[in-house]
Amino acid sequence: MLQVGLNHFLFVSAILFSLGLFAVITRKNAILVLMGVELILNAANINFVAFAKYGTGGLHGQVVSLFVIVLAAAEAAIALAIVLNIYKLFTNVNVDEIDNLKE
Amino acid sequence: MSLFDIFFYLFALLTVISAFFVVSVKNVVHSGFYLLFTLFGVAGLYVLLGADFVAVTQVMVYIGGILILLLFGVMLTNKITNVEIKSGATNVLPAIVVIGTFAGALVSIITRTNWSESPSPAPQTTIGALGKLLITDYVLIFELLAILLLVALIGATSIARKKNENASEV
Amino acid sequence: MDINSLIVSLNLIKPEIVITILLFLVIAFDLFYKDNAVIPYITLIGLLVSLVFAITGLPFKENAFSLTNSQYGLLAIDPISSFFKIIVLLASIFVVLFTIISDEVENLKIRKGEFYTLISGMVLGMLFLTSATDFVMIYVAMELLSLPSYVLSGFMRLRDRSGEASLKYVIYGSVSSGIMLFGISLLFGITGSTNLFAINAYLTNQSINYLTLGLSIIMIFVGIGFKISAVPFHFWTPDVYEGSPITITSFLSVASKAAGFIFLIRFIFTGFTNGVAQSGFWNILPVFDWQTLLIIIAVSTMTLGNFSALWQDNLKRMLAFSSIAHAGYMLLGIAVLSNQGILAVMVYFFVYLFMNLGAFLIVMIFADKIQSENIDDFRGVGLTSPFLGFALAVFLISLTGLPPTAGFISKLYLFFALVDANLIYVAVIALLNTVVSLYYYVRVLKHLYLSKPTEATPVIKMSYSVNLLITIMLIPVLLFGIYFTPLLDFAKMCMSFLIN
Amino acid sequence: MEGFPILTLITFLPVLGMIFILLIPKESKFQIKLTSLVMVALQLVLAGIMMSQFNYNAGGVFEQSSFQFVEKVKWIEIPGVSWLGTVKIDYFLGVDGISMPMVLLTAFVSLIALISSWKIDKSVKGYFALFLLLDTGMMGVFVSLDFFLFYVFWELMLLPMYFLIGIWGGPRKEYAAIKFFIYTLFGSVFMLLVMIGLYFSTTETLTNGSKVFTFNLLAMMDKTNFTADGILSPFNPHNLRFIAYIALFVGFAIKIPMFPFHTWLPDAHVEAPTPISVILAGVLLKMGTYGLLRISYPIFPEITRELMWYIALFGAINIVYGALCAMAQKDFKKLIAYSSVSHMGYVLLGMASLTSVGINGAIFQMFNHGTITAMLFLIVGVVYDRAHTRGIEDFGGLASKLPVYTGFVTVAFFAAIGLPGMSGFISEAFVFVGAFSVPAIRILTVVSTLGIVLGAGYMLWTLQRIFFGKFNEKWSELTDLDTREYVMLIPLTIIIIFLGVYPSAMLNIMNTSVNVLAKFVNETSFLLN
Amino acid sequence: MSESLIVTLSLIILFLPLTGFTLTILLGKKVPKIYYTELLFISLAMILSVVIAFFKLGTYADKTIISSFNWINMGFISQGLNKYIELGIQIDNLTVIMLVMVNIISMLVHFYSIEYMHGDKKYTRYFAYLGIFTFSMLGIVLTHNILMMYIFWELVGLSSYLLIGFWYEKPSAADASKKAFLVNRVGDVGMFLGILMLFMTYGTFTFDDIYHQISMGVIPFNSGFWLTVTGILLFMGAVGKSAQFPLHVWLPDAMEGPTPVSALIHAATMVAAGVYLLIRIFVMLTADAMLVIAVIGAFTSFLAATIALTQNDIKKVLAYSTVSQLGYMVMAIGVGAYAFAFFHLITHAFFKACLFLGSGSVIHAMHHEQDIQNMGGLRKKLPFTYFTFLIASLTISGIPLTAGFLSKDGLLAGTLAFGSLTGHWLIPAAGFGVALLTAFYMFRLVILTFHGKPRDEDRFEHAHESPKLMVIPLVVLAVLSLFFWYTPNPLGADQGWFLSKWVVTPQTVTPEFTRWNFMQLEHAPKAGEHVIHSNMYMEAIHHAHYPAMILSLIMAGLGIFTAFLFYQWKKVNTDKLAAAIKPLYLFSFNKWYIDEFYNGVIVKALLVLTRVFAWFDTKVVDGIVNGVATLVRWVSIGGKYFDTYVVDGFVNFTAFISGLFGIILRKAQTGKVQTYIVFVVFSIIILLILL
Repeated sequence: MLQVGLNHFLFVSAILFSLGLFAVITRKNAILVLMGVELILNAANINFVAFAKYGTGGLHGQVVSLFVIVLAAAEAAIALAIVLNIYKLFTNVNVDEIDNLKE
Repeated sequence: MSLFDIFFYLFALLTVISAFFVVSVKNVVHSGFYLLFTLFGVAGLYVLLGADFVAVTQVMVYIGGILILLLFGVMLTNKITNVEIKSGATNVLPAIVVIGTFAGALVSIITRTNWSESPSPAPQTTIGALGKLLITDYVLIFELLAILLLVALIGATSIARKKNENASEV
Repeated sequence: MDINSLIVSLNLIKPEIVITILLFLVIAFDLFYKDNAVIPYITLIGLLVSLVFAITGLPFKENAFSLTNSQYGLLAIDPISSFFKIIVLLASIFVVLFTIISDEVENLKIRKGEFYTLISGMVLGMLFLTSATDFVMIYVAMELLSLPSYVLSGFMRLRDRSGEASLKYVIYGSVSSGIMLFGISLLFGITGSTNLFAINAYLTNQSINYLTLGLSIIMIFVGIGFKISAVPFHFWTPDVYEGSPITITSFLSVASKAAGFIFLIRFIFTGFTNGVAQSGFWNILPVFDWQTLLIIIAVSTMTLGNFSALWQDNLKRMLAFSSIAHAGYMLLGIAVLSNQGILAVMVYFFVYLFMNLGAFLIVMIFADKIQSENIDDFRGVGLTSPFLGFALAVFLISLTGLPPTAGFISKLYLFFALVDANLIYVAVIALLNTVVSLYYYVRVLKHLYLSKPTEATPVIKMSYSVNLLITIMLIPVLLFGIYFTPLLDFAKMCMSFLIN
Repeated sequence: MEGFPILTLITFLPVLGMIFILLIPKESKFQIKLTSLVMVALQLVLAGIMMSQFNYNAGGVFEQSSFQFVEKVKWIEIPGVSWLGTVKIDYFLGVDGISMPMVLLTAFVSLIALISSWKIDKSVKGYFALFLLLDTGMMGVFVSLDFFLFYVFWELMLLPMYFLIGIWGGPRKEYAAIKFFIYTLFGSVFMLLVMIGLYFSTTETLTNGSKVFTFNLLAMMDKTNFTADGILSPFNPHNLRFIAYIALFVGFAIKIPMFPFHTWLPDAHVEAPTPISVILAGVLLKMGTYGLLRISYPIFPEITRELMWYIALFGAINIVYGALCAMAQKDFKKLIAYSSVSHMGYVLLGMASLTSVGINGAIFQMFNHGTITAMLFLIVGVVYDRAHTRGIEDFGGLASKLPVYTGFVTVAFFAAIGLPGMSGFISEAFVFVGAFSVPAIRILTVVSTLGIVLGAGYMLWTLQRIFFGKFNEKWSELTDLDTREYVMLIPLTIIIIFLGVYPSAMLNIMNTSVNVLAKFVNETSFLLN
Repeated sequence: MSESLIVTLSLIILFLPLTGFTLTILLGKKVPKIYYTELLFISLAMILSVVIAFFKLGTYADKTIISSFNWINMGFISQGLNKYIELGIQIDNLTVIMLVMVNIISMLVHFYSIEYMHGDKKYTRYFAYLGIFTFSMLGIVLTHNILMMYIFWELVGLSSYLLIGFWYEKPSAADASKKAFLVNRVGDVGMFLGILMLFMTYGTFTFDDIYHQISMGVIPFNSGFWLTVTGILLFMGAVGKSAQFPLHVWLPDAMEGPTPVSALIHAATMVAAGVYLLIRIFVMLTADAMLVIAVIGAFTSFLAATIALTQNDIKKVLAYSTVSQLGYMVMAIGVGAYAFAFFHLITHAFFKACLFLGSGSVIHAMHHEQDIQNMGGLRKKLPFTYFTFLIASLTISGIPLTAGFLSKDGLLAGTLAFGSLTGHWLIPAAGFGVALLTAFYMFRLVILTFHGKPRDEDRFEHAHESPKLMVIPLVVLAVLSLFFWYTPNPLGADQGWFLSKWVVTPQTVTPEFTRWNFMQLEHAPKAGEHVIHSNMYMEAIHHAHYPAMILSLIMAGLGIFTAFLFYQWKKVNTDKLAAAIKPLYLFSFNKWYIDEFYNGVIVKALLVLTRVFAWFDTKVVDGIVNGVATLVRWVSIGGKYFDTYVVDGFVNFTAFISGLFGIILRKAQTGKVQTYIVFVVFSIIILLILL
């Protein structure tokens, strides 16, 4: 059981994913929400790399994770820009308070 | 329990615990720092998985880029004088219920699954192979990413720049 | 992958290359050329050229950028992808034209270059998405599509609603894509590949864990559902549609959705189908119950879309819900899991392109003039501006699906497929939904015509070119309602990839 | 006349007029009205020509060769592939004895309604354009022999009707218009489903011998054309024909309007402007029953027979219930509207008998109700134009002030009561004779005769309250009929009385076809047990 | 004169009044004198009908001339044969006699009306209505099939409606016309159902065909019971039109119409149409049906006679008398006295028309005063009127030398025979009782109106004999009420031409087991022989003849005597008598009572509850009609609410639910993106569970 295998990595990634999701859902600050997103992406990445090692996928998994890291950066940049814009408009970045658009 | 296992548990604990703090501490800046440890732990896991190049990229891009970006974001969205860079929580109860269920399902499914495993270990160094893959099989995506980054750059500047445009905008 | 096959592959993606060049041209013009008024026209030309290539590319039926030791690659250039490319490009062309007309974006003179750069980026992402057969490609293309759209939805950056829309969009979008990515990683773990063909081969031959596969598919579906705004992944849609500039809203409602749909079709057909029966029905691998999932999603999507639209006072928001409902109808076409169903989706999309964009265009013109999107402010506009009113009426009737408009034909083919597949009860639900939808579409007509125009009701006169544009959009809606042979022939031809 | 596309002409003439109208500037109101008038009048002339050329001995109903003025050209043809059969839709028009009276009725009532529209002053251009479009839709429904075409025309009417009620209607016009629209659309979506189901169950043999799915109504009536496994094919042991029949029936029943789907009618009538009420009651309601005869009966004969008791039951309910509701009304127009419900019940009852006499009576009643109710609504319009109220209690003793008007009212009312010598009597008598001769629905027929008394009750009571008794001085300014109103009412009166005295003029047209239909429904054994 | 000429002339007679009507109604406004054409046409029709009658009765007395054509093709009935509805006329002796009768009275009324209606603003329209009425009535007379009879049946209903409501400004007139039409409709529905039964069984409407088939043994549902039902259903038409209990209530009210109209329609012709119908269908009536008819007829005549006793409105008395006499005729049909029923129909037409026109003359003279209590002594002022009125009264009372004596006597003999043969003695008892009452109330009327001292001096002073145009018809009618037109023997009509040659009782065609046994023939009729009834019946009639004559004479005499005793010689104080038998009196005097009842004084109504008849008449009979109307109104109001709240409500409820659904959905759209994501994750779980 303690012998580390694929499942252990997947277990870590699952927890990371859940925590990321938790952050996205619960944190008010938009930047913390973004951090949650990063956690989710990292969880996925762990999976890819783990499967690359233990599974039949080979290096392709690592390639994917590389791409994901780059995409995460781009996404973070755009998201941050938007958050800054929000800050300019609303003088706060609390996601739950920005709900003018609704029924 | 081999050294590999010990390191795994080390990095795993580091990752999970700091991630837990990321989502739970009030202070946004503290969260950022905990995120640093999480990312670092993940990088460690990469190394354990034989993905040295990915680990390096993780450290450079994530820690060196994204995290800094996020911290800048924290600074910029709070007045400097504002000491309380804190963030409350919302939706906690539904989140615990929903995500608890979800995580349970995830974990149980993952552990029960018979993954397609192959005994062959990964090659010792991956940089060469990776590089080859990037410019052969994935060359299109590679180029596409370049364009994506360019577009993202333009997009980000477009939305975040200070300069005021035409006043007629509503 | 050697250089020869690379050149062959590049030859196959001419439309995408044209868009890439366009992207750089726009950036260059923006940087070095003072008068950025030409940029829209450059974009138009680029899109048109790309459209021409897309049309000439219709006969292609090949894999491009194949992986080493594999006949399959990142892209599959086939007629159906060309069809959706044409849809995307047509939509883009129209949206660019709208933007030229629109006061909203036109006022932001200085940022015109950025706008068109981002549009071009989106188009590029969509084009790649139409033919992507590898999850890596899919994911990257989707991000390429999403990132500019986040920015564009917040392009009116000094407007609260626009900013809010972009924030919601970006959070929702990145979470969705994160979940999807996690799903992809699980699928990768199960099958050891990100390529759809390889996944198919693996699923055909190996036994797999049903639950894990289901989980990964559902998680991937979150990403797709986000793009096509299918219930329950639609929540962003009304808020973002309402907040975004109307041109972007219309673009998202058609082009972005089209990209999502072709991805879904490919995912199911390439990944989970083992050939097509003579009757046109797909031999779905028994690893996952696609039909149930899709029917549940489709039915809830259209029902929710329609019922939510009932009480909307904001026209844009109403059209947002209406587009959700239409996504539901189209999902039904896929849920049939047969060639007939896909044909119906294609016909539907082609018609939807015109009628939905048309409706958005008129609403945009009205909203520009009235300075409101609230339905109550539209009282009697149909009477003071007869042509625009008439056009909106036709588009809305077509959206309802009444003959003799093309909207009827598209629904007709959908029901053909459903009845052919014996999904009668689904057809009944869909039809009842149509009745519900009538109510809110007609509600617009009611305000347009049945209410007396007040003093404040403007008389809107547009230039001939705008009227021409409207007419161009009206013609297919009316013509295909009466004589739909060409439309069907075209769609059927594009279906040929599924036959072999 | 061979080869002359008279049906196309009669159907699309109004559209042509609409195009002309759209080209006329909206200030030229008179020209617009004149154009419409000419078009609709031409339509009536064409209908007259058709009648003069009509072969009374050709049956029609299920065989193309005995339809008349047939036009059949390819409309849509999409060659098939392995998984998708050839899609072929014909532009297929034709009339037989069942549709010919309806064509006449449509042309005639349209003209009357157009004359009645002469006083419309608000958005003249839009009104007449929509009116003509509506006309085309109505005519198209009656001459189409292809289900697809039928459906297109059927839906084509909805929108003009919606606007005509909604823009030119009364105070609650919006409510009434949307109610009408939703109700009818609700019905027609079921029809659409049945249409598609039938399409996938019926094949037609092309000249080259290949079999393709078809929308051809006549092909659907031939048992040999059904596929082995179509969901609406009688050969399929799990077929859904029964459900399909119900669905189709609901679609038509809403239009009729049959209890309990009738509540849109009073609202629509009350709010609609007079000419539109005339069209609505005169022509639109007939589409429901026409559809039953044209589509439900010959395509689903076995279920028709199975359900005939229920059809008769609803007919009887309509008759009695409509009459009772009419009696309680205080609004003149609403009363007439409910009387329509009652009168359409006779049509249902007659149809349910499945006998030649009953169906003859039903079709004749459709025609007669068209003319009589048109007249009744015109009458309401006349008094409403002058007094701007329709409350029955508001009037009294008008007979002495408006003698000629009262005369016409009396004629119309007695026609509605079914007084011999007027057309309504013949059709009602036929309906009763037909229905009574069928043992299964005899009791219902006896119950329905209650309608005779009740009908007389509310009509005469109304007559008394409005026209008899002490003259209400409030209305001393009212004037008697003007020329335009004479022009509308006199032709109607003449037709009503002429057909009452010489009903064969109409009955002979339909007789052969009805015989064929009745025989077809009774003898075609679709039930394969 | 050939048969075809007779047919042609009959058609001309039929359409002359219609032409008059059309011309008058269309041109009435432009040419006020147009009504002369109507007068001209009706006179022409009268002359022609006399001519026809002369030739028909003289030359073709034994022949029935039928001429018909196919009117409507009804489509297949069976075996793929097209069925046609025929229209046609049937000219037999009854027809021509009726033609003459209708035309004569119609013409007289036309002329009478010239003066009577003088000055009315709807003068021309009045004549037009008379024209359409005459046309319709002639249609009933001439038809050879039951459907056509129904058609004209309804048309006379229409004319009656128009004429009763002629003075529609009077709410009472408008009410009465409506009531008449509706009550008639009720009867007509029964008749219509009967027609449906006939058509269903025989596939034809033509009398001869139907009777032929019945004689072949074809009967509805192969059951004698249903043949009876058919007969009774058809009889319902007669109940309505001939104002039989329980549908008699419209006729007294119908007196709101102009008096000449009452004479023509509500006394002489239209109301007799019911009897005419019974005569036409006589041969298919079963024993049971006949018994029902007889009982209803007898009861009606008694009921009406008792009411007539106390009425003070001259027209009301006559109206109830009409009801009573119609009951006689119906009763006569019921007991099988076919010939006498018809005979009485004809004689009644003349004398009742005479009475009505006479009353019209009185009313005219008295300036529209109708209450006999305000009259008296008019004999001197109105000699001609008095004289003719007296003759007619004698006729109705059944005094020898009048035609009424002949017909009534025969009729009563029939009932007596019937009673003796079947044991239903109540029927003759009612018949003779009514004879007594009739004589009494008629002479009460005569005495109160013409004899004694004037009670309203003022009006009396101004009263004067009516103009010639009004008096001459009276005289003509009075003369026509005398015996010599029908038979040379003033004491028995049996041997007269009317009964022996013209009116011949036809042989019933009903299956034997449904007949009275006394109607069973002993032998088959030979050609040309009029075998009416069995010997048993003939004997019974024969035996009944003299007792009936004597008894009826006694009754009539007693009645007249009593009337004189009461009113002329005032030997009995009528007031005291009325007080003495107050319950019975009030009973009869119910008119008052209705008004009070409707004014809400139900308590008073309860006080006289014991008076069964009045109660029965006003509350049950009339009350049923009114009550049914009320009930119907309640039901219809209920229907309206049902419609508004339930049916419509259901639809609106559906809409409401849809709306609610929409609102719930809106709740989910919170605007908070994080909530959205919760939903997303939640749905993933749900989908996972579902799959």
